Amino acid sequence: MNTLATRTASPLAWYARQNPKRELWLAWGTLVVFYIFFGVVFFVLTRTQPPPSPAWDSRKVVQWFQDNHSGILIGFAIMFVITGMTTMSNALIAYSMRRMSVSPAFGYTYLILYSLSAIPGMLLMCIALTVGALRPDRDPELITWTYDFAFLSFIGTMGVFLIGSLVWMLAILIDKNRVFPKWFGYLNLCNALTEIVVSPAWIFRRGVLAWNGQIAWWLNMVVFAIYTGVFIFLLRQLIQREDFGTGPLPNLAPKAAR
Amino acid sequence: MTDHSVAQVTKPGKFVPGQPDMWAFVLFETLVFTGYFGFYLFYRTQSPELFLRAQAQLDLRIGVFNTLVLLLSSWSVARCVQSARAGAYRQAHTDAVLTTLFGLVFMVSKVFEWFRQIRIGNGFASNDFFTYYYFLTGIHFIHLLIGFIALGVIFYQLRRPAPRSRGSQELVETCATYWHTVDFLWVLIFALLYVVR
Amino acid sequence: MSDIGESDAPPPRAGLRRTDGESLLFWTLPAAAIIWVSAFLLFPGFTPPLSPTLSADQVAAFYRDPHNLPRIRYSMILFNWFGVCLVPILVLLVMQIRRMAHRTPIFSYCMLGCVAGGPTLFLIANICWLLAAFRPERNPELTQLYNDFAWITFTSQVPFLIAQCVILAAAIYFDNPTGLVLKRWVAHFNVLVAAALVPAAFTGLALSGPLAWNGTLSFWLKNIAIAVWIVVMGVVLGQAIYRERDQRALPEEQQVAG
Amino acid sequence: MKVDFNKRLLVVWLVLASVTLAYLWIDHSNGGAPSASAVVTSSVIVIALIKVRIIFREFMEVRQAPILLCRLTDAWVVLMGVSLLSSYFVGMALA
Repeated sequence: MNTLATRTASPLAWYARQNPKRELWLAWGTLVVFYIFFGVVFFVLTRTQPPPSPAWDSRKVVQWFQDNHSGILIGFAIMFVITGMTTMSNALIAYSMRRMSVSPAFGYTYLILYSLSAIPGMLLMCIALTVGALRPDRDPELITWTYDFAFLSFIGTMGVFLIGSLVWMLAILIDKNRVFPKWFGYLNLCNALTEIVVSPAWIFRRGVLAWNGQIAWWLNMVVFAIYTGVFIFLLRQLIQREDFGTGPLPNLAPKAAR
Repeated sequence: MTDHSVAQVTKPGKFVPGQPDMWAFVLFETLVFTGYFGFYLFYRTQSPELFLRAQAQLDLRIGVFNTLVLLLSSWSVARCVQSARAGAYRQAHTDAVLTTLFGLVFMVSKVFEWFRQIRIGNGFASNDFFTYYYFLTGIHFIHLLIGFIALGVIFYQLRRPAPRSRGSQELVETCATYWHTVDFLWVLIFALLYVVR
Repeated sequence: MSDIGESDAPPPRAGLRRTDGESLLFWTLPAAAIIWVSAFLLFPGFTPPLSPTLSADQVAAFYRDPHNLPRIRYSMILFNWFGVCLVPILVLLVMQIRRMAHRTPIFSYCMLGCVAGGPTLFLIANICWLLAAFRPERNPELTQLYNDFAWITFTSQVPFLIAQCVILAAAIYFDNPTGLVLKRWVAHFNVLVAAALVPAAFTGLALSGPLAWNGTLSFWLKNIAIAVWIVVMGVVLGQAIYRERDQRALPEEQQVAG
Repeated sequence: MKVDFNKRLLVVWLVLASVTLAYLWIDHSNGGAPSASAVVTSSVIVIALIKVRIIFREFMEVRQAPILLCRLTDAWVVLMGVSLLSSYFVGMALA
């Protein structure tokens, strides 16, 4: 009781000094920084995105590992350091669902699904390619094995993202607090559908549906990039509009007048 | 965005059917499908013989039948919207039942066609044409299944007690808009898979 | 979990949280620690750590050695049973974060997101070691591949460990300084531990030297840091749990008296 | 009142259905062994897009919608047409 009293008496001044949204801004900033790192590591440093071809023979695969040797090892090491940042973005998105008029079950479902997602969605690939690049003198057959393992686990892991998007969509569509616009709910559905379109990557080694195919990768990447850009922007707006109440979120001040 | 449409409805004549948000989905998803179609047409021209030979194994009559059925379902859901708007909820309910039935007929005949093709020996990975065939019809099929959920929402809204809100009618229109999207995407898929040479 | 996480609760969430059994969960830690240490010492690959420069045949010989084989199997089975024992402890930390003076549940969500990640990644390494030992007569190249997977995963997979230190530190920094749930030095200590874990992520870059998976930085610094973290955080957590219990007992006595 | 709107929708459906049946005719007139034909392909695509536009305007009630939605859907029909035809003809040129 003693400490309780001290904790409630003096801190009024302390609270007044703090930006009440600083935790949210920290999470949002971490989210942005993570996606920047993600883009740099996967697209520039390791050259794993856009992905190399699944149709290559083991000689070409070994050549690819040689060409990108240090890029892979350094790039993924960076990912191993920063992957924990995803928890911030998942927490922020789960928080957005707690702000809605829906059951907390939605937020927790999303949180658990996306906590799971980092391992099959990214880390398995990083581990497998690191192992593949570790010993260039390994049997080419085995290097090809790590190559398949890496890209298929990365691109072919869909369930967590599919169900995660659908959970978020459902929460947005039935929410009465206007946390997100409804069209973003439908955009979640578009993203979920692209997760389905990826699945033939497990079957085809060439063509548009292979893991580097124009439909299974390029088109889906465009959709995913739009989706990610949109939700980063909307989360920012959410934080700006946040009033820490339980009712509908107020509009942004200048746009409120209609 | 949602109250935006309500504001516009008050002006007689001009209104966005359903949530404008659904229209954003329709336009975006149409773009994605345009991408699928573009790749299909491009790769078709790269090996025209193969595509023509494989395409000859499709039965155009089934395709036409499917199209007519889905157009019928679109017609009945459009009637449903207009009836609901006019307050004729019993009529609207009948139309929604009709839509569901037509949707089911389409679904069954689609599955029947898939089974027929598989029996002939044309699987997903058999050749490029059938890859596109199963991919496009399959992804459309998933849209159709989601469409049944949309129809469920329509039924739910039509069953609500008498003084129905504007929001209720808006949801009916939103779901109908989705259903029409399933329809017009099929119109394109049908033309591209069955008739294009 | 339902009501204490409400974002709308007044800032210092001193609470009506049920704490029964938290001390029981807490006392699983020393038991688990003893099992971990014994399993660690039992595994012949840790004392001393297996060198990454061994050839495939040497690695295969390590697993085929009749002295090593049972020790590998039994130690890894022990880890397979008890490797996840850190989960309740981390969840207790989540509970402490919930007590802090935050406006949002972001930090506790982040911590929850980390909880399963670390043990799951460790289990992947664990499975690879057990697989390598399952058929030691396998082609040495394959045994080496399993061995590489196990060691790379074990050594480089620090993302959630780093994240949980950084999140805990941030949560303490964002707490009300006049009534800290956990002391300020705990935050500094966690930042230090996080920094000590970073070099291990880069283990893929070198097969020998301090970065190699048997090197000073990647093996000794990392594992000592983890061990120190567990001991120190164990003490800190125990104190926090018992302090909270005492505070709680006080008002109840007053109520009875009144 | 009921008759009024239903008749229009029915006419629209009849138009769409007969255009669909026209495909059968196109298919037959092509006759014999199927062969690649740019004329058939482009006319099929154009007909399909006309059908899509009819669905937009009549079934989806864009006819009564604000001008912005009319323009948008029309733009989309044109966009689809341009993308489909250009991927077809670019493919032909490259083949």
